[in-house]
Amino acid sequence: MSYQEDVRREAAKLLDEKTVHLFIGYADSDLPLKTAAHAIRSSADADQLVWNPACTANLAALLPDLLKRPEGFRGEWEPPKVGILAKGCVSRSIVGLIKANQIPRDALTIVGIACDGMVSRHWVVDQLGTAELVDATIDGGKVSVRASDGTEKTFDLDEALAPNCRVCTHRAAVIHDVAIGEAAEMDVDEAARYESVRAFAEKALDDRWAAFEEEISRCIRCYACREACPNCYCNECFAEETEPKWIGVTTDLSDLMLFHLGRAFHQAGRCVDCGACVAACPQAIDLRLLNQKINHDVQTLYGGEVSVSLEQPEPLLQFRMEDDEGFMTDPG
Amino acid sequence: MNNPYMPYPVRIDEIIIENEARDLKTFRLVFVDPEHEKVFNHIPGQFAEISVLGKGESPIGIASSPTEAGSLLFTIKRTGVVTDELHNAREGRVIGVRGPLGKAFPIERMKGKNVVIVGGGFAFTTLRALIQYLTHEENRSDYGDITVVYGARSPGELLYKAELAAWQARDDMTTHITVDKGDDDWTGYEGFVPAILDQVAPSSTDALMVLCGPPIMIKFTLPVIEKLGFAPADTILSLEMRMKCGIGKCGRCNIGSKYVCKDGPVFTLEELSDLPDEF
Amino acid sequence: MTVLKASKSDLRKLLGAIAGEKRLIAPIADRTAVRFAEIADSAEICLEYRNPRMSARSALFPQSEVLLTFDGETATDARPEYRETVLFGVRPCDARAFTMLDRVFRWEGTDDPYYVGRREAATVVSLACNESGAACFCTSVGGAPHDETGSDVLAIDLGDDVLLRPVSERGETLLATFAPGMTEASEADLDRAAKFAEAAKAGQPDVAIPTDLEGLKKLFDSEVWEEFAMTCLGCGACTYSCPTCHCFDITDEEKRGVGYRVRSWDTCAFPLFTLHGSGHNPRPAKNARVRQRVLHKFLYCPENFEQVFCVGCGRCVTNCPTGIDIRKILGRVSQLVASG
Amino acid sequence: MTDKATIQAGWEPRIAAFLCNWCSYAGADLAGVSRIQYPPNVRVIRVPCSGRINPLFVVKALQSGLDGVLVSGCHPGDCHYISGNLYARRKFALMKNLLEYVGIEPNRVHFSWVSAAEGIRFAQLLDGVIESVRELGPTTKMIKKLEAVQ
Repeated sequence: MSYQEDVRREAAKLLDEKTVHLFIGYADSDLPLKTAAHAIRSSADADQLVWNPACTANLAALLPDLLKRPEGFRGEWEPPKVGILAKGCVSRSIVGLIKANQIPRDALTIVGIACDGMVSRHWVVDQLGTAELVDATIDGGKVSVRASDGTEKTFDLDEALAPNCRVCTHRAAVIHDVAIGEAAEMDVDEAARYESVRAFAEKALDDRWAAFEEEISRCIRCYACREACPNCYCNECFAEETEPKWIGVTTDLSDLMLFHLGRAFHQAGRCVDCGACVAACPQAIDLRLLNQKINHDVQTLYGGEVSVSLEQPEPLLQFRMEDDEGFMTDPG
Repeated sequence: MNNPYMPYPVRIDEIIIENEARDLKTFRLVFVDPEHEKVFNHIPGQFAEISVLGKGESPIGIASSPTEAGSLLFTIKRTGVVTDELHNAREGRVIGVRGPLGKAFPIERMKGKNVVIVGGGFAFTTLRALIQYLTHEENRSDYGDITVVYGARSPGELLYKAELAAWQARDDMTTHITVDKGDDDWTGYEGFVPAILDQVAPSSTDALMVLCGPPIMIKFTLPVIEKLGFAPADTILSLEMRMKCGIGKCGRCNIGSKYVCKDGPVFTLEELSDLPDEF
Repeated sequence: MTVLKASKSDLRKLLGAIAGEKRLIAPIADRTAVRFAEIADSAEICLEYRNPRMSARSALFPQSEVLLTFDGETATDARPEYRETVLFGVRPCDARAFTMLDRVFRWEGTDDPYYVGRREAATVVSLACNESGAACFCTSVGGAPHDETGSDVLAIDLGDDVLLRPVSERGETLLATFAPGMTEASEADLDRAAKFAEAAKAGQPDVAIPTDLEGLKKLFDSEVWEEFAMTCLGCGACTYSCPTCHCFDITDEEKRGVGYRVRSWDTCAFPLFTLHGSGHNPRPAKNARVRQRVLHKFLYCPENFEQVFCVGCGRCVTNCPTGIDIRKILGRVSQLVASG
Repeated sequence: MTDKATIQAGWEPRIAAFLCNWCSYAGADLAGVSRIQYPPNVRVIRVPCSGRINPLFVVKALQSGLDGVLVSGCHPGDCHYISGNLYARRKFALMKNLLEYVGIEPNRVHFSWVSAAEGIRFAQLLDGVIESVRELGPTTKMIKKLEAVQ
């Protein structure tokens, strides 16, 4: 991943040419294996931008707030010109947002970047047991980490990749104005892609329920999953509606499950498996458990891929007369 | 330990539809346990959390004066889950009241002074409590001239119509009522509150100003008040803010280092100018 | 007060004895994280751990807590008999945060009976930190890895042994009851502990904390908040994992007239937090909400309680999905305050 | 499975049926006026179109303690709004699969088509749905119990 200089150069160029007012990318944080989403307004700040396997956040989630008319704004709204660094998943989220009329294409300059996948910080932290991750370096396809108790460990980068990155099918941006780098060809067949779904579905019904309950019971209602997701742009989330009141605000397990099921349904045919919700969750809840099942069904039942082009309609906004009815009850 | 989160049970004794739009009703509430009334002891300007079990609580200004013993009045606009339920309620139903909460109008400081009370629309509720208190026979002699300027959008939207008439009939206070637009039967002022206040120009000498109304009215009335010579320290306002606990814990009504629920809702203009502009 | 010394297995025995008589809350290593839980068997307790993902505040101020129950028109106070509870293994930052929650929940003559009930039944045995984490900055906000504030007993890990230093009368009573005849710590042990305390400080950054409150006030309308709001997603990961955040919501849960009134954590990061019934929102934009979080902790609380409401645990830094770092915000804000 | 049901003597499944206004509701009506018997365990909720069904309706019904949910609309090609039911069909498939995937019994939730002329089909459908839910016994998962949280 030696594209960092290219990122800085492109960002500086766009800002200098005044093609964009601001450029959104990633900057270093002071924590190992973590970057910060970062916006710069001047080419002088371009060297703050970084590109490495810790650039996890889906930056597209920041776009609706930046580009939509602010509440109470009167007059002709002119959105700022925004440049954005887009790995494959981010570009697909941008496609989805444009198609849903949430952001205007012409306000955006998309700098596509070839991505080799991101490290799962949650996974690495897990490998250190109860000690804290205090230092990490990524070099030559290896992730070397040190824990607070002095333990040092080294992992293959491939092994430490986030589960969604391992089965990524679009490592390069599907839509871009500028492209950086060339993505390695990914050979992920459907079986490999949905292996986690198959494994979970193999469990007995009540074991699945118990596992679902256990996973969701850790939820603290911080809504980091929702806010980190570019698809969650509703002005009012069903979770916060009071008339009708779908769920309360407590940590009642049934309400937690309803929230996550409802959110998963809302993602149907729109989720690009960017993994942002999982990475954002402070409780490391495996939210892909739900999303990947729906993604699997969308792909196998209706075919095609979600948000890979501006032209193709999304799977749940179309139908075929001969769509599967095997799930339906026929009294005969 | 006393539990400030427990509401006192109160029975809805009477429901009065206040306006033509029928979205404002006044509820007369009677304590189920008379002992609770003895400890409730409010002062005009304070509010209470109206509790409807199963729906929640709403912070509402107390519209009755402590001089009106035996019941509490709350005038409530239909806006959300709790107030919907209240508007659908019938007389006789038992709900809850938690309070009194917040800082009241400075009735001690008003003693010996003239008081000008300016209100607009639905924000007139705690002003009603204040007027009833100041003009009560036991208190009237403690205060100087009392001038009231009250306005609403239309005659049908004026609150407390019977009392307005009674105040206008009194010779120990001056009451100016105005509407934005009158109807065929309207004989009073027509015009916005700031204009009428400017026109009737009550003296600021030895006087306190109390002002409550919608934000847009406040915005245009403040310059008039300044022109009339009321100092910011002598101008008293009441804030509205989203609240939950009402006792300075839950953080919702926090503005700067103040909490509207316990440091307000009544503030002087001088105090407000110290707060960040976040209300 | 006498500092005691116990082997780790004796410590476990002691905790087991406590769990037999009182409610014991201590860290356990879950499938995915270390978290505080009620302990039945002291063997479950995790004695070496990074600071848990979520702070210990939920032990005294649970995320959801029933205030009253109701049936029809009758409400009943839902306060239970608060059982004597020993809270073992909170880090000194979290213990110090309890003293801040105390200020809010026992403020100006109005006690919060639920918090106070739990608080008065609680004995805090904190576990000193011998190394700092990557996001730690307790020394910049008046704390320290071996700080005793808010603890009744401070436990210090010496490797095979643990020192138990009573800090309050309550702590002394606890040790006298459950650790009679335990060895006293030697001078050498205390020296070692002191060395650990110094060493732990070493890893920490020097975060600038704005102390000029008047200067900070002037930044209310500054564009600096926009800088940080730009990448804020508006979630509650920072505030919900914070040991000093204390804002809450009160709602009713009901089915056919029976149910309860419950309070649940809430956060100034959500736009709904301040949304009026009329539709007016005093903090409509993200920059106002980011500002509220920072100023509440670093301006309004110092004005009300003479201390910043941050203990430097670093959880908000670790948990922020977009890597917003309060230490950087404070640095930038301090700079602006200094430059007037 | 039937063990659970027999333990709860006298237990009868309660089922929410979301029926589209133009076909399935009319079909239920026809069953009624034709005096075709069907069990009284069902509460009918009329919706304009099966496309109106929000997945939350189904989950909320389960959360409220209903033992089963039936959603029925016009047969493909007959939708009063031309294609509401065809879009809905995709949602229903995903919904049904996800609920089963997380461990909800497959027979708790049913989707079907009933036309305005199919009174008999409606009664048969209900018989089958109720029987399949009865076999499962009372619902236990997903119910919001209002037990004090903490």
